[in-house]
Amino acid sequence: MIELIRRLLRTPQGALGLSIVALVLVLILVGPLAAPHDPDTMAPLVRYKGPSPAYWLGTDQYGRDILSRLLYGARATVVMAFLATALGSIVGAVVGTLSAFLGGRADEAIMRTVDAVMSIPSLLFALLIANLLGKSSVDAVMAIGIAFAPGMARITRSVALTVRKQDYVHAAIARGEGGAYIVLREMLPNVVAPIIVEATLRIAFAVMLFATLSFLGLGAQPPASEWGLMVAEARRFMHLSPWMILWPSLAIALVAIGFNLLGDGLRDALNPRT
Amino acid sequence: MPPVLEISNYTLDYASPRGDARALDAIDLAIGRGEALGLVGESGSGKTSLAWAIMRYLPGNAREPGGSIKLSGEELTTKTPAEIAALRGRRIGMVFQDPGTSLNPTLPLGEQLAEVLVRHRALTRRQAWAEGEAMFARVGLKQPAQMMRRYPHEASGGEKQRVVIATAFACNPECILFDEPTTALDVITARQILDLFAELQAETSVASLYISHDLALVAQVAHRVAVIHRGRIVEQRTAAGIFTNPRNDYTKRLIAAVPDPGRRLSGAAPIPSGVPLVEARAVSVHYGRTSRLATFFGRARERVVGNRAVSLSVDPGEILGIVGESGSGKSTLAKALTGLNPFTGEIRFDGRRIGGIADMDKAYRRNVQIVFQHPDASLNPRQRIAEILSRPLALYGGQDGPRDMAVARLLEQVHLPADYARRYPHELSGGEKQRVAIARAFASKPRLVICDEITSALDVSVQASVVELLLDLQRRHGTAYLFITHDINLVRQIAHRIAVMYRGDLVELLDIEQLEAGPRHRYTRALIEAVPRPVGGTTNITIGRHSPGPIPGGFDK
Amino acid sequence: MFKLAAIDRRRFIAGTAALGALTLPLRRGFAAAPKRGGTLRVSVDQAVTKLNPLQTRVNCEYLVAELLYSGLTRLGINMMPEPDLAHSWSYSADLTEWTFKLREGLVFHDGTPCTAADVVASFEAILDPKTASPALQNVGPIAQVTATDKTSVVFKLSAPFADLPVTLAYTNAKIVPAAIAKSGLARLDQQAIGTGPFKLVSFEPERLVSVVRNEAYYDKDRPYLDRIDVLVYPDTTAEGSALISGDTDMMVSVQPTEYARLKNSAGVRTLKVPSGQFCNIILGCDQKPFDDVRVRRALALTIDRPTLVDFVVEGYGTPGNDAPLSSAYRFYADQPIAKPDIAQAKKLLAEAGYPGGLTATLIASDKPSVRTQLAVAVREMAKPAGFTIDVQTMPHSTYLDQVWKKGPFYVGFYNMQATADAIFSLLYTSNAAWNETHWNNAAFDKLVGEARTTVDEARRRALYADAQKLMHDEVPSIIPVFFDLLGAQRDYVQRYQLHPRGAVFRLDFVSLGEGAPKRG
Amino acid sequence: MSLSYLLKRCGLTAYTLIVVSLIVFAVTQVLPGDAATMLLGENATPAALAAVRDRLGLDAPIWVQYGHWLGGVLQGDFGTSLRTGQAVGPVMVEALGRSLLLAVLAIGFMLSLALPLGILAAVRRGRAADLLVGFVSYIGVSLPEFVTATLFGLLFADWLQWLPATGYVPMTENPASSLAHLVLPVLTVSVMLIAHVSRMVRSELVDVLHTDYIRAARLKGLSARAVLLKHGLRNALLPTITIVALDVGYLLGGVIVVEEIFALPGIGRQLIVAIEARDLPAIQAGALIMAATYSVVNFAADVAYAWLDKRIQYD
Repeated sequence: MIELIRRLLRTPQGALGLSIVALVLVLILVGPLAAPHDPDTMAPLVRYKGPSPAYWLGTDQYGRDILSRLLYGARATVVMAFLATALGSIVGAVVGTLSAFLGGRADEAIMRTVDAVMSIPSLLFALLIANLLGKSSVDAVMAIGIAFAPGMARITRSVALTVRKQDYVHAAIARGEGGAYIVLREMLPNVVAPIIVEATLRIAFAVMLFATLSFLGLGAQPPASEWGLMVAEARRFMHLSPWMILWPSLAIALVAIGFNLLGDGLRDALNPRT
Repeated sequence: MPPVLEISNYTLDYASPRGDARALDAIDLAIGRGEALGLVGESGSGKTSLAWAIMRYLPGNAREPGGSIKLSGEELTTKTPAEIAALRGRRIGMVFQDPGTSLNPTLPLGEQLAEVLVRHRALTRRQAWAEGEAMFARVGLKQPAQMMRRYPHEASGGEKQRVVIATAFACNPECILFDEPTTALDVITARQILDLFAELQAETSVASLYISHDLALVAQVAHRVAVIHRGRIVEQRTAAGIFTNPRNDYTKRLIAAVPDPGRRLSGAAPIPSGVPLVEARAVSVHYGRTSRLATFFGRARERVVGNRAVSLSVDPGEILGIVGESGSGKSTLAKALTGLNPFTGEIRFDGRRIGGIADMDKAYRRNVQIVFQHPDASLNPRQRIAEILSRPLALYGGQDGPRDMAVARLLEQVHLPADYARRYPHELSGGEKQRVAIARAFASKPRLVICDEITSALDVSVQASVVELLLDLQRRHGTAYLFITHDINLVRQIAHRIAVMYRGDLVELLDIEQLEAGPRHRYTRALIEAVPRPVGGTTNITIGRHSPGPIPGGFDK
Repeated sequence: MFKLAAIDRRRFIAGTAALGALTLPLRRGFAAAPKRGGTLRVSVDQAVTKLNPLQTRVNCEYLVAELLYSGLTRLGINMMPEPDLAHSWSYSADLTEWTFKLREGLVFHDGTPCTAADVVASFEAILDPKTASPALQNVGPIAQVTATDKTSVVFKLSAPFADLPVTLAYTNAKIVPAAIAKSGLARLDQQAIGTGPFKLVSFEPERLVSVVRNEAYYDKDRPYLDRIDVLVYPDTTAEGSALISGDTDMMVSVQPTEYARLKNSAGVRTLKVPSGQFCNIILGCDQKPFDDVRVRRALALTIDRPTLVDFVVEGYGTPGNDAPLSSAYRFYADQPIAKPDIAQAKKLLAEAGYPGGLTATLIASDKPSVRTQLAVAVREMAKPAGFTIDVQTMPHSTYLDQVWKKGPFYVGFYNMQATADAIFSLLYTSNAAWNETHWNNAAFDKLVGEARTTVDEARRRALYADAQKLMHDEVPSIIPVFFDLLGAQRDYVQRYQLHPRGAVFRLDFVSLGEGAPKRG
Repeated sequence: MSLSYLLKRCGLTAYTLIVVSLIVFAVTQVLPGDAATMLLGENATPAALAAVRDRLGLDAPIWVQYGHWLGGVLQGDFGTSLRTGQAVGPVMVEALGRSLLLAVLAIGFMLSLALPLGILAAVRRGRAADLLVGFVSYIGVSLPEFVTATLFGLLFADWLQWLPATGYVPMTENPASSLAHLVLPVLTVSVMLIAHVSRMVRSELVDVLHTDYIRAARLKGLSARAVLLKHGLRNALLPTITIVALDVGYLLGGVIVVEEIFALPGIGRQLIVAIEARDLPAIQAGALIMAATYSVVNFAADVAYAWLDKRIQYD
């Protein structure tokens, strides 16, 4: 772990990404404690305020403190995105490995189907599913997870296949190793790394997708302080207070950038040969 | 008259965070008109750096503390990039190691030659094209007109290298650098390219610097040979002299390492016990499955053949060499014997019949081990050496005392320090990795080890030591080897019998004595002749003399 | 037929063409004749999906229907009935039989004449449940419609009813050709064959509806405009920007959040009229916990209504006191607005058996957004009194399917109706068409029922006042705020007035003045 | 590239569409809320509901409905909208046209920026320009459209008042204003594409510039320009075709948001509206048409690639 972090810090992307993500994690953990106000308390007298000492990032249409809402919202946004990605990655990894393992016509069939599913734009897919499941964060998570699965499956499979062709796997087979050992000890460690990288990059995408769903009214619901929802609500008050829309937008962008950078950093860091 | 290429006291450093690393140290070289200078060195010796330095193609972190490189008296080191660009390809050309990668896959071969003529000799494209055809003809390409229009993937390796050479000679440069021009080619093709080189060298009287790791080869194509080691020219003398009386210790070691078929390394063949250890009976391997669609369209093409009914046997303690060009089915056979490829026919082990992968039980696996060509690929990059080595122990047992002791012993057996156990493969050198791979193979005390080109990725001296190790182990354990290689000289040094394969067929299987006596099969003969023997003077490529010309591709079996 | 009805009385309820024509210019206060010609670009914030006038459901659809079709009467800006296809009407003494006289020579857009037969067919279609026309519940207690001759239509009522001329002006009570009304109304989804002041040119639900002047319209001067383009802007900020940049000439409705910006924009005039449009929080009086009046009153007591007016509509509205009549209604009874009293609310809750407070899920459809805003605000206001309200929003369609008229606790949204009776008997009487609260209060029903058949102004006022008082005390639903209707227009647009009803637009009276852009 | 490759590829596309149709149909059929109720809304009377259900054949078993639907689709009949009673197919196709216009403009714009940027970054590898491009592209890929769209709208339409905030004017009506209305949507969807593609072009080109044949070209004394344009780009841009094709899928997703925000009546907006109103036929048609467009584009890209890239041999 320490080694990995050291490797990460070597590249600028890794260093920057790691620090941003670390910051976000801290916010998720201690955010609510650090929040200067209760995120739901309304204050009729201080609506649409810009940044001020009392309200660092200003207030929204109910006079709620935007900073506090952002801090609370970090969980609603990032954690959900993470869960969605995890779900998608796991499902995808299983399908992908299975496909690679079965090989032949089964592999063909699975992958063609995966391709087919992938020809539905992921946002549309997520929309349909979210709509089918209902309108809530959990449903959105499911939707994104399912929408991600095919892509992950494809990647896992291709990685698995390349690893499968490596001589050390041949060596293991020639040695008469059991399938379990080959998959778990020889292949998996080499398959996992690329998947982690991909997953990290997808978290960034998930944050955005999740926010987008909320924005379209299919994700988190008021009075939740999910960032995408905050942007969506703020749109109506754009002209009364641009701040309301600016901050959550920046927050989303920052997190996405963080995970994108981290992903690219990990790609280098996880390569054992460098 | 000044030498065409004159390098004097030239030094090159590469700047790195950990201070400058010296790549070339006070190099002095001179090549006269019509002269061929061979530059021999192992990987990392700096021979390629020197080539780049001459071509003025140095990375950003290159530093040149001093020295000069003169082309016909003109100082190159001080020229501007523009001047250099104008001079490359026109006055100084280069031929690269791998024609497969040094040609642009998306441009026609002719175009890649013509563009040079257009650039340097200000020809119109039509003129350039016509000229190009002439060049192609000159380098012995059949049907030059068609060849001009072909794309790299439509030409064979030899043809491609001829194109590259034609390009290098296109503007009759004063000097050409040949960077391992035959290393990527098959023995016979390589030989043809060498002949072509000699031919052109003689008639154009270009000054050529021939860079190679293969001392034997260089000694035969060059007038003079320079040996480079750790960035220094350690010895420079006539091609004849370098073998007969080397001065420098390194040179001596190098020469010692060069496989010399005249010098047997392995002991006499074991007395045939009657019962062969492993016997392959009409083993055939086919690749790929025909797609249903193809069948549907009625062209279920014949599937790619890896092996066609190969039958051979290995006696206990015997070293059976298998030689042949790439794609001749050597490795396929190895994979079949180790259950990595499904095969038809049957294998007999200790008289037991093995009809397919299913029959390869633990005992068989344990007794038949394989070592692969590339140690980087055959050692799992995410496992420590300890785990890699303890695996077979866990699988086959046979270890006395604690696991790490056994691992240490295995390492010691291949002359590696015990503390390597804690390392990861990428922390080891190529030779060390291969030793680990060998240790892994021997962990199960096998009776047959299949060595699939295990030395071809290694430097000469490393190769020698690995071979040494193998023979040592063989002596100790009486293990039999199936030694697959394309290096005829090497196999002639160690094998008791040699199987020659060609395009999936076993064309000849003969004792080493028979081979020395002169093989019967035409292909085997061509193979043997193609390889330069590492003996000063008695060269079978005489520079300037027209060689018999390319050998026809097909052989009667 | 009772012929010698006192003129003053008749004048009061019934209208005449003369009267209508006379009152019109006076009310508008424009001496100069309006300029004819020009194209008006009106923007609406929702897709115009329904063209069939009997089935239109939302304001922008009403707007289009009103351009293309006519009713027997239409609703004046003062909520009084005006003649439309009918130029005059009379009624029997017991208010159970009404006779409407059509104008001569009415023709549909396709050239066919419009006669009493068409009127009868249209109303038969409206009264047929299969048609699923909102008018069914809103046109009044009509038992039978008959044509006595080509231009006279007789309505027989199941009960005495004083408001018929008003209810017949209901947005969905439009006259369509008898042939279509009988053969199948589906045709009207695609084309428009009415007698309205404009004819349909193009119909793109998500984008644009274009109409041009109907030269065969019964009124020779109206409409003043050659053409009207109704543009759909799903995004309200965008709609505002379009008006500011001059892409459009008029917004029939403006979000409170946009009003200030538009007010401060050059060339734009903002319009504002108090209305009876409101959001209410439906409390299912037939199930726990809201079957207990104390709980209902407790919740009502937590709500700071003036603040809510700010929160929900940026102050463009008036506090409500849980009765559906605002000052915009004729029979509005002024009562003191309840002050929030958390202590009292707690007390009531405890008495009702919820000393520890209670938890409930308040459902709000996502359209219009005020529903959610109200819900979220109420959630916070009710907290201190011990109400733990979990707000759940859902798509409007799901809401209609699963919650509306079923759920015990959700946010409703209703336009102003033409009459007090209309809103009461639409939502709150036991036999109300949309009896969501299931309050089913006999006393209330009696009051409303009596008022319906009463002609005497003062008496009616008294009855309705009691009804409102009753609702204020019993709180079948919380009506915390009435919205002002907001609109905006370029200043060259003339003779446009916001109609408090919200669903009436009267664009055929609108004309373009100096500085109007020339448009194809 | 052989005929059988083409046929194989066609087969795959067909299979894709079947699977998609199944998914879409399944997903929409289980949507909560009875279509008939959706259709009638507040004024649904039992009689009316029954009538509608009967008309829509909502009581038939699911697979019958699917077969019926698919049969219709194959004849180009996507059914009629529950909301407007109009035929869905034509509406969606027309909407698709608008979306494609948007998409084509976006891709054109994107390429005109992404290629130079990517090339610049690759050539100036590790220098300021490269870092700048890299940084910008990171921001680009990290901004959701709805954020970019909103900010652009705020900036260009409301504050600077250079461009119309939203809306759509057909080319036929008024080309100038039509384009003006398309600027912001195009900008918005392009942002992420530019970021993505320029990164791709960069890495591709960086790889190519490290190949032996580029070195060979340099050592043949070709001018830097010739090396880059003739030898470098040709090989670097080939893979970009596929990447762009894949981005079309992303693009189609992106237009959903962008069209919603800019009130552009393209297929994305149609879908949102349809989804909100549970307008099943519309949802099915929209989703299917979108997916179809995507797979067709990919099909085209693959064929183009196979045709352009001399190396690949397809069976």
